[in-house]
Amino acid sequence: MTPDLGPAHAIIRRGLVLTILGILGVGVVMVLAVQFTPVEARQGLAQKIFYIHVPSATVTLWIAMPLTGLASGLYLWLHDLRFDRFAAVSAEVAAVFCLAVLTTGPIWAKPIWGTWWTWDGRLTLTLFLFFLLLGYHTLRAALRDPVERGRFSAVISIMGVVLVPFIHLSVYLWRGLHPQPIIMKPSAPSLPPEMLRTLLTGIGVFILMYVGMVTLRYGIQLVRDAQEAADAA
Amino acid sequence: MPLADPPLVEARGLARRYGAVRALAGVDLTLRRGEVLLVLGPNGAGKSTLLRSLAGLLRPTAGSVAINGRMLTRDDPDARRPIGLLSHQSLLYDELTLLENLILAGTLYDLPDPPARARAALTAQGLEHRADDRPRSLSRGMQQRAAIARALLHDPALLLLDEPFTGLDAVAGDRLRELLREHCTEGRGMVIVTHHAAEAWELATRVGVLLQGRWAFESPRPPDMAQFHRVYQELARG
Amino acid sequence: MPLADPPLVEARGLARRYGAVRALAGVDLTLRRGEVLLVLGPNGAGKSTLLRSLAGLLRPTAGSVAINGRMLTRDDPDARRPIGLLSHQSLLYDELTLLENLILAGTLYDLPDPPARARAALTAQGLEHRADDRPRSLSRGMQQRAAIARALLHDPALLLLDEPFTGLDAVAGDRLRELLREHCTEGRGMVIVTHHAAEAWELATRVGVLLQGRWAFESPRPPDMAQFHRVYQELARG
Amino acid sequence: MGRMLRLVLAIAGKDIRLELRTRTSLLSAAVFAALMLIVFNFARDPTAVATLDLAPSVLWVTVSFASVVAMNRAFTVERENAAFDGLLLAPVSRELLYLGKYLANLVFVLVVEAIALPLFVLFFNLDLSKALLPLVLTLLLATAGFVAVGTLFSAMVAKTRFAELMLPVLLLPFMVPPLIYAVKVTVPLLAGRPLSEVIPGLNFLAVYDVVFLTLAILLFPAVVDE
Amino acid sequence: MGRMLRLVLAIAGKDIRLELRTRTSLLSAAVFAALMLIVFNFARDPTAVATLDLAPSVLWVTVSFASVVAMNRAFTVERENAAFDGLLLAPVSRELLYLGKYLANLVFVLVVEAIALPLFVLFFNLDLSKALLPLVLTLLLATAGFVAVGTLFSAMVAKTRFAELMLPVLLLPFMVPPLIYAVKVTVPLLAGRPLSEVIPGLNFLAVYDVVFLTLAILLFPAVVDE
Ligand code: HEM
Ligand SMILES: Nc1ncnc2c1ncn2[C@@H]1O[C@H](COP(=O)(O)OP(=O)(O)OP(=O)(O)O)[C@@H](O)[C@H]1O
Ligand SMILES: Nc1ncnc2c1ncn2[C@@H]1O[C@H](COP(=O)(O)OP(=O)(O)OP(=O)(O)O)[C@@H](O)[C@H]1O
Ligand SMILES: [Mg+2]
Ligand SMILES: [Mg+2]
Repeated sequence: MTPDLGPAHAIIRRGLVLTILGILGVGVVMVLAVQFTPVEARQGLAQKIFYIHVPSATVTLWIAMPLTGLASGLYLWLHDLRFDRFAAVSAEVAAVFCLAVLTTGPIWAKPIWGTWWTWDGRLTLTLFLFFLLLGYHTLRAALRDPVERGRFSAVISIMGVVLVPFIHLSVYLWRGLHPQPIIMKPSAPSLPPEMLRTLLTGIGVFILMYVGMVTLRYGIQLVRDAQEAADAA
Repeated sequence: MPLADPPLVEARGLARRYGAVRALAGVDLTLRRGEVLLVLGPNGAGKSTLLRSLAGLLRPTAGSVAINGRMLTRDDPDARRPIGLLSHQSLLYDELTLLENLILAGTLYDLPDPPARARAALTAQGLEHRADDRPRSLSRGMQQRAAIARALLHDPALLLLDEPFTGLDAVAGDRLRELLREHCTEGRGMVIVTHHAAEAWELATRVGVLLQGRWAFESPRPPDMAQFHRVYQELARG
Repeated sequence: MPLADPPLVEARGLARRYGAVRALAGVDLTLRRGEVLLVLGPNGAGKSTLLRSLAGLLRPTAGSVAINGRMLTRDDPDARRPIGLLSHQSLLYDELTLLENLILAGTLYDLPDPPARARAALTAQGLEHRADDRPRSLSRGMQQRAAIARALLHDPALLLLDEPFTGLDAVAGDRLRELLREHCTEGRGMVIVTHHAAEAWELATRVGVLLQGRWAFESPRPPDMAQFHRVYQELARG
Repeated sequence: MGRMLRLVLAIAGKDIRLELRTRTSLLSAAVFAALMLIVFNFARDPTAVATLDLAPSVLWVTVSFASVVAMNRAFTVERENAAFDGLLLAPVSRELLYLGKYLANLVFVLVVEAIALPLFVLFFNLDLSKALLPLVLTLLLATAGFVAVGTLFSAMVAKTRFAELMLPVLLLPFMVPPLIYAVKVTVPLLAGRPLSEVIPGLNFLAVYDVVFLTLAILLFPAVVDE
Repeated sequence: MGRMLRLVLAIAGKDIRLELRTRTSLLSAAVFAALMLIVFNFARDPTAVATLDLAPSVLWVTVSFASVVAMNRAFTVERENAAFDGLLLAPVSRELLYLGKYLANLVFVLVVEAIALPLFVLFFNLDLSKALLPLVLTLLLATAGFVAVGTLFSAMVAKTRFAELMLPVLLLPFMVPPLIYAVKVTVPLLAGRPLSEVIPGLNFLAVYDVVFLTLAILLFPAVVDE
């Protein structure tokens, strides 16, 4: 019997729309950043990448990772494969965004620090968070048994979430080159209003993109799982 | 069923998939004290998978197992206590001597005076003179006997045996049958997986045939083994 | 003996000690083409040790082995070519698929078109649908069949089988018996170690009983198995 | 309570005995330490590099190597004859099981450190008169942390071969923070700076240990329950 | 001849495929290299230690680690299901068997080096414009040497567990000479000194390789034949 994939396809469509909106949004942010935001005094145009770098980083650390961890925890608790599926796709998107951070970062670093990369605490940890996410997916690909796959990847992603605070605090802990928090900090954001506005728009757009991509992948995964179940039966 | 006396094993709708392979596809099993179930089935039928699920070593994809009415799914150490499993592997550490292996097991099961119990178990298997050897340095049949000693050490109320007679010589085989007959008193139960019904026919009170992860036959022990064997051949070839 | 036709196996005074344990204590064996020797003996009698010595895997502490009149003691690759061994372990790499394992074996034996041979061997064991699985993920009986496929791959003139029927279900057992009957033509010879004489009685031309590393009985196959079995029981119980 | 302790010790003791039997990991760790020292000794141009600038790095590289080896060891010994199933079958709660394995790994790595430390003192002729205790404390705290995570992940190895593939990659991110701190603490210590400088570092390590040990204990059942 | 080559490649290919399946050793070697770099980075006080003074040591420590891992791997994969018996049974002369295993190990270690080298160039931002070829040559020669010895010894591991105990210790004395020379060659190379300075070192390495490879091939049968 072939299961009814109607709802799955609906989800895919919804996800697609949101993702496209998100991508358009990124364009808008760039325009905002270049046209309607004052050029930062010391860094000049190089600082414009800020409006991509920070949102992608913030969404990775404070939205994608926590949700992945939450879903994983729920899976371990309730053994419901839907949570596992969500965790998996969310982790995928997290990996993508983390990659965005790891590319925009160096692009920014080159003009400012004169080098693409240093083994600064935050940089190192972010890189390894990315590795961890890669490992997470390699493991999922390697394990054919759904139960086991769910358990192991849940454990890994939960451990990964615990890295987030370390990454955030790394700038205080190791005082490397990387600048300190602007928004995610106790005191009020230290940023001129226009810049803040553009930054917040950027963060909003990336959240939208996260929701879109997760929905999309979740729908696709639904279809795949349904097919796999069909073959097995 | 009255909670006063829950069955020894209560398994409902056990299913287990390995990727595309369905090792178990919905198996129910109720085993009461004093019962001995003999399980036959072709290679790959799911016999070992069934035993491992009953022992709580495998979390089934679907279904549940209760031992003495206690679920195995959550981590409940005492629910595992009555279980004794003899699997395809010996569960022995190759770098520890037989005695050390059994003493460790005894300690894990909180037995009084593990060394004494360990020696007794080895003697019962005619391995007392090999107590200080490593499993690796034993002949295959001796390894099987060591594994049996470990499985029986805490004399478990529920004994799960996966092809217990493999590698045993005639003498050891008879000795094991004897041991199992004594072991299987009122309060205890057994599941024996084998390819040769004759090996344990006398012990059995029930007989089941597993085919592609399902019961193809499950009943009290038929009077005539030869006839049952024909039936089984039918099923297996069918 | 005329050099024209040296016996398939010519072993003289084989002895092997492991520390204090004397696994083999002076065993002579001459096996001619077309002969099938059935070897019985209690656990630890030295059966596996004997087979491993005949295969040249174990250097005996004393004695010599010649296959087709060529000594195994020195490193003579071609002297090993006619040997096929099925040991207690499967000799398969757990990280390679069955097919890859057999193809490797085929290459090592310089077989023409290893992939084809490999697939044929798997089919002969009813494992064609598992060709791309790892040994680890097979049931025990299937692993045994894979090991058999590997041992028979280069259809060896001298086949050494250590408890070949362990773990096989009824169907696979019959299939193996059939296969061995075909295999054992004029030019070939076999040594089969088992604990159940019945499993291979029809195949045997000779029967031997090993006790504490010595022949306790060695003769052409007696007419009556039941009677031989009584004799064996006598010997084993000693 | 007494029972719990007995079980933990039984499990740990078994591991330690296994290691003493084969000694593989201990030796390879020791040999590796020796190799390091030799290489650095011949590569170092004494005029250019003061030993004191190398000591901390060399020490911590050895330690992290020892730990990785220990992790690999921890559950591969459980795989032969499926011995690990034996532990899982026993009426022992997963937490105690974890603690047993953890204890064994910890002891192992600490032993390696106990062997390595004197070597380094001699080789770099360091003066540890007042730095010794804090240094030992640092070793303890740092090791406790990543051994906790390592024990958790390496348990996957015992269950599926595939996980073995990932172990080092998975472990790395969690070794970095304590390692960085350990080094940052060791440097001033060996330079004979006042203890007050290293207190924050030690605090961080302690917090890290508590966080990840608790987390590992909580997640362990999910790893081993097939 | 063609046959011999085919057999050697079959054996080596099998090992390489196994390694690609699990990737354990490659990864742990790579991870270890990363760990080293991080530790040294955080421990190094840039004013005190010039990266150039560290590069050779770090490079060779990584290489020797990778080799030790490779050796351990080489024959432990042969132990499960007694697969090594399968090789010994086959009509393949021990020499070819050795060469097969040797080739596999060599490839493995060289791959690790191929991964590590660029990392080091970036990390220490070295200028290898003219030193590159001689450096690669050095790596080749040094590796060829101790892999030859290591393959021989690690074969014992496959047969008797006890040998595993001794492996690292046995290996050490044989790894030291090539390692020392390799380092002594690398230092001037990276310092951009004229090649003439390093020729003698390279010669030594070449001689060492020839001697020990021949020796290993001759002794291998004695090791594997029980
Ligand atoms: C080279 C690779 C880089 C990586 C991997 C990286 C990584 C990160 C991460 C993970 C965050 C999020 C921190 C948090 O939300 O707690 C972040 C934020 C930030 N990054 Fe980077 N970064 C890199 C380079 C740079 C460079 C070159 C600059 C500018 C000089 C920069 C400026 C910032 C700023 C201003 C923030 C926002 C701080 C906050 O609000 O928390 N980053 N970066
Ligand atoms: N770890 C595993 N990974 C993948 N597949 C597995 C695994 N274990 C078992 N299987 C598959 O599950 C099926 C049932 O295996 P199981 O061992 O239960 O059979 P069995 O009845 O015990 O056979 P045998 O009589 O040969 O022991 C087989 O097809 C086997 O290939
Ligand atoms: N590697 C070894 N190290 C030490 N002792 C060994 C080793 N292999 C075998 N032995 C000993 O040699 C004796 C003979 O062993 P062998 O395996 O030949 O017996 P067997 O006849 O095959 O027994 P079984 O029927 O149980 O297979 C046994 O006492 C065994 O303990
Ligand atoms: Mg089975
Ligand atoms: Mg045997």
